[in-house]
Amino acid sequence: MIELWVNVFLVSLLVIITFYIMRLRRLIGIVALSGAYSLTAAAIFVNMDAVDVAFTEAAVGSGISTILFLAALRYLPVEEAHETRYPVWSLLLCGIVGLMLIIAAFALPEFGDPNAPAHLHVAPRYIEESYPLFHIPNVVTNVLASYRGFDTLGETVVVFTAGLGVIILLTGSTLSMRSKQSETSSDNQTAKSDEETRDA
Amino acid sequence: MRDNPVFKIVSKILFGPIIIYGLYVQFHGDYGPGGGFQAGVIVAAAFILYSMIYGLEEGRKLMPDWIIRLVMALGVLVFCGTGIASILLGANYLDYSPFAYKIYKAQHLGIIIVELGVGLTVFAVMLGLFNAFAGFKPHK
Amino acid sequence: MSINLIVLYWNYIIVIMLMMAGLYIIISNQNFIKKLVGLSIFQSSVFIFYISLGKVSGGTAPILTGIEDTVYSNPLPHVLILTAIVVGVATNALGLALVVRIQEAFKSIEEHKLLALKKEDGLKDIQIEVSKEDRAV
Amino acid sequence: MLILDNIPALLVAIPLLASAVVSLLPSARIAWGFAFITTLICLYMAFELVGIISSTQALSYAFGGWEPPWGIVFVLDSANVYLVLLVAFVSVIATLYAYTMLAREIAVEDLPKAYAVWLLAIASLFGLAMTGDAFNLFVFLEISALSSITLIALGAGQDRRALLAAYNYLIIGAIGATFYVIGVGYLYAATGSLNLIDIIDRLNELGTNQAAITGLAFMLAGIMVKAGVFPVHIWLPAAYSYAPSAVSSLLAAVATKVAIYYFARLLFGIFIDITQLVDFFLLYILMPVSILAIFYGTIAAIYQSDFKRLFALSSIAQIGYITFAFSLNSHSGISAGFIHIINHALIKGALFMAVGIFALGIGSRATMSSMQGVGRQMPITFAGFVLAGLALIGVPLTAGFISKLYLFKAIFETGNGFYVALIALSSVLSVLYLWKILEVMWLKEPVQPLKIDKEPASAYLPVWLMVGVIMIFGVYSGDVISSGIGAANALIGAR
Repeated sequence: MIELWVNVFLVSLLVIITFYIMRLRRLIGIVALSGAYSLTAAAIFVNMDAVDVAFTEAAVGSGISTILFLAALRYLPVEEAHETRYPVWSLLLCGIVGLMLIIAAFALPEFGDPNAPAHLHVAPRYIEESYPLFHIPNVVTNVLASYRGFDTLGETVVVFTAGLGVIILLTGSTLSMRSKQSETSSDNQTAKSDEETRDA
Repeated sequence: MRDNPVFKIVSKILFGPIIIYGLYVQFHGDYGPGGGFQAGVIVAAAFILYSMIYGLEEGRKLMPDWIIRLVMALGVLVFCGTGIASILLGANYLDYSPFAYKIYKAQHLGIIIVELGVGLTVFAVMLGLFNAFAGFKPHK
Repeated sequence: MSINLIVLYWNYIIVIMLMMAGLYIIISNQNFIKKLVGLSIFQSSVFIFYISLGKVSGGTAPILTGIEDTVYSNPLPHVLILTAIVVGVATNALGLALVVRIQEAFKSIEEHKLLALKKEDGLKDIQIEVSKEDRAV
Repeated sequence: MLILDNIPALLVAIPLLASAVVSLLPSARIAWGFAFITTLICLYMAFELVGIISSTQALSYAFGGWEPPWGIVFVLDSANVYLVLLVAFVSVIATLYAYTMLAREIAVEDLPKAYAVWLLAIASLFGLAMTGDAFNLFVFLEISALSSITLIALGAGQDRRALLAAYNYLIIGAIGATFYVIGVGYLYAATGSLNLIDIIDRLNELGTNQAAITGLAFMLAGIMVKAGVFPVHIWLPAAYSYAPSAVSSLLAAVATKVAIYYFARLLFGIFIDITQLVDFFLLYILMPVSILAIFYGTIAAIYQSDFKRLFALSSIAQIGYITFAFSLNSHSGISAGFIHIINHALIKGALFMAVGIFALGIGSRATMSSMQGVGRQMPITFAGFVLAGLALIGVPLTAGFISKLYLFKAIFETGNGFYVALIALSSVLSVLYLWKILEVMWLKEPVQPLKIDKEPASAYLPVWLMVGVIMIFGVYSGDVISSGIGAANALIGAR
């Protein structure tokens, strides 16, 4: 029962943090709060037995991610302009999507229900086989590296892609060769047509 | 702030233990929470701390960019190569069972190798990301 | 619907609301950094949703204790979210790199200002300016 | 056979390994050679795979040796094996094209890394086409998104608006991917499985509920973003028009097509099985939206003066044709859609490549004003461009005609002549923008001398290879048609 109350407290904390992220204008504060959001989420993960996830969220989400944001903020304006575009439409869209999800959520198994389909189909085998087959007590490691090892390969590749991408974008010379700008002349029409489809 | 001796000394003292802790997380991931990602991030954090206190140039001397790029690719090669090794040993891609005679030993070995691959790539990429952002020179 | 039902689904409802708050920040806010922060809120909330799905009441973390009849929470959502967290930070890092470059190239990271630039055809002026400086250097 | 048995895994693993190696190479030329050989190997493996599937019909490859609901599988049937072949073929041609083109638009020092990212993009497309696991698909979606974004952003060396296009793609793509993940979560909660085939069995066993349907709807919505389906296409025109030309041709040819295939697979493989809502969705949502897409894309293209953006807008219309064919919800509709996926990939790839060469020739963006008379100055490329353009509007003896023919056939089967009129009208409209281009390029006098001595053969050769295939498929269309019918069999057979 205490778990449930801790959860309610932490989730409410998230709501407060989100509220302040929406209101704040100073980017550094927003980034700090976003780190706090991740850390609170990590606490929620611990409370819901996902220790590995909590560890990762604390290290990656609130650690590295925040450091990268701060490093990037050095080159950026201090404050945001605090302008919103189509606030009513976005609110409507989010409201509809959220309502759909909430209605469908009532068809989900109850929170913590041990007889939910998710706990009865695939997952039991992972836990049962963990010791006889692997001699490894951490079930998450087994699933991550063996049963779903291909996903993990994929995510290593995602990290690799992002690393390569950021290195090309920030330290490469391609983006600095803009001196050879192509479109100084004869391009009135492009600019005009951009007005029509201003989605870039 | 960088010249503050407290920071310098504390970061020097912390550097080793952080890396050891990272290695612990890497290789103890089978028994407790942890694994390649977490370990990679923690080890990268040690180097990032060093760069933050001593300056990016010093950090780059400790871990030059070409090593970072090498390790980044090495991790992917290790992980991907493990799968190819499985195929060469006659099993499906990323099937660790032919790596040893006993199934649990084979699985354990495979898991350690691929976690190492993950750890290498994550470490190098995280450090590379920090270096790229911190060392970025905007066009004037 | 009874109060009991709401209490049991409380977690889901709040988490969905947080997701939508994140989505709202992404769509309506004009600042590129704030959009990225909104994205990470959106994604983190989805992660919490997944972990809620994996929770078994009375269960413990899926690390075998050796004690019989222990109930473990479902490890599969944990694995999926480990992947998703790393994917999320990779996306954020690439987005940040783009934002830094956008600031350098356009001197602004506010979407409405960039759109206004385009509208007044100001985009081209800056471009010529930049290329002149380039030649000077 | 060691290799033959493992082709599905190797198709992804070899480009990944190669990309890790390529990222370390010092020379751009060696990096290109490495990448090109990798794509050739992939093409060879894709041909082998077609051979295997034509004899065994279907194939399931379990990663790590873990059988389906527990592990991750790649599933191949007569629907996606042709898609794999298409991706492999287009990537060979596009890599060939990149030799000249990418080197002009990206700094030499960055080229090895750019080729590494290029290979990652190709590997992710193979993975997307083959995976049978709902979450694994998300991982490949993200590899594909991040690598495409990097490549698009590299267009900023030419035009800084590429940065905005890439950022927009990142944000919209991430929203789409997160929607997809939410959907997978609901579906997982309702069924306990992530394997697409197992999910159907579980739903039949447990009964369908609101959560499963919502989950599928969110998955579809997420995929639609990636596929560039009309109301959520907004990232597409800018991304394709500011990317480097080699990148535009690769992405426009195959990246959206793979997502559309997966869209069809979710729709006809799972969704249709579990709920009546799907008929409603096809008839009242997908069909009107597709028609809107066709007209929006075509009309916007007519008023567009930037060539790359024009063809990107026309892509939206062409994707509209594909989803329209799907929305007919019949065997012939699905096969028409698949035939158009293949033909349009080739046609649009050739067109983007040709536009890239024109832009190279005049040294600036290809627009209506800058392209005056360029057709006369670059006749070889222009001839290929014209043939591809004719195929786009569906002139007989080209592959585009076969697409339109089967689309009309599918519509006639449903007995609604009104749609025939609409599609015919849109084809006539697309003649307008093509005519506008041809008029400017051929009938007007050249305004400026070319910036290059002659058309680079390594750039127009790929265009002509594509055009050659388009013409061959226009005359000997048997293979394409049978692949379309096979795809429809595989998808409806999965019902």
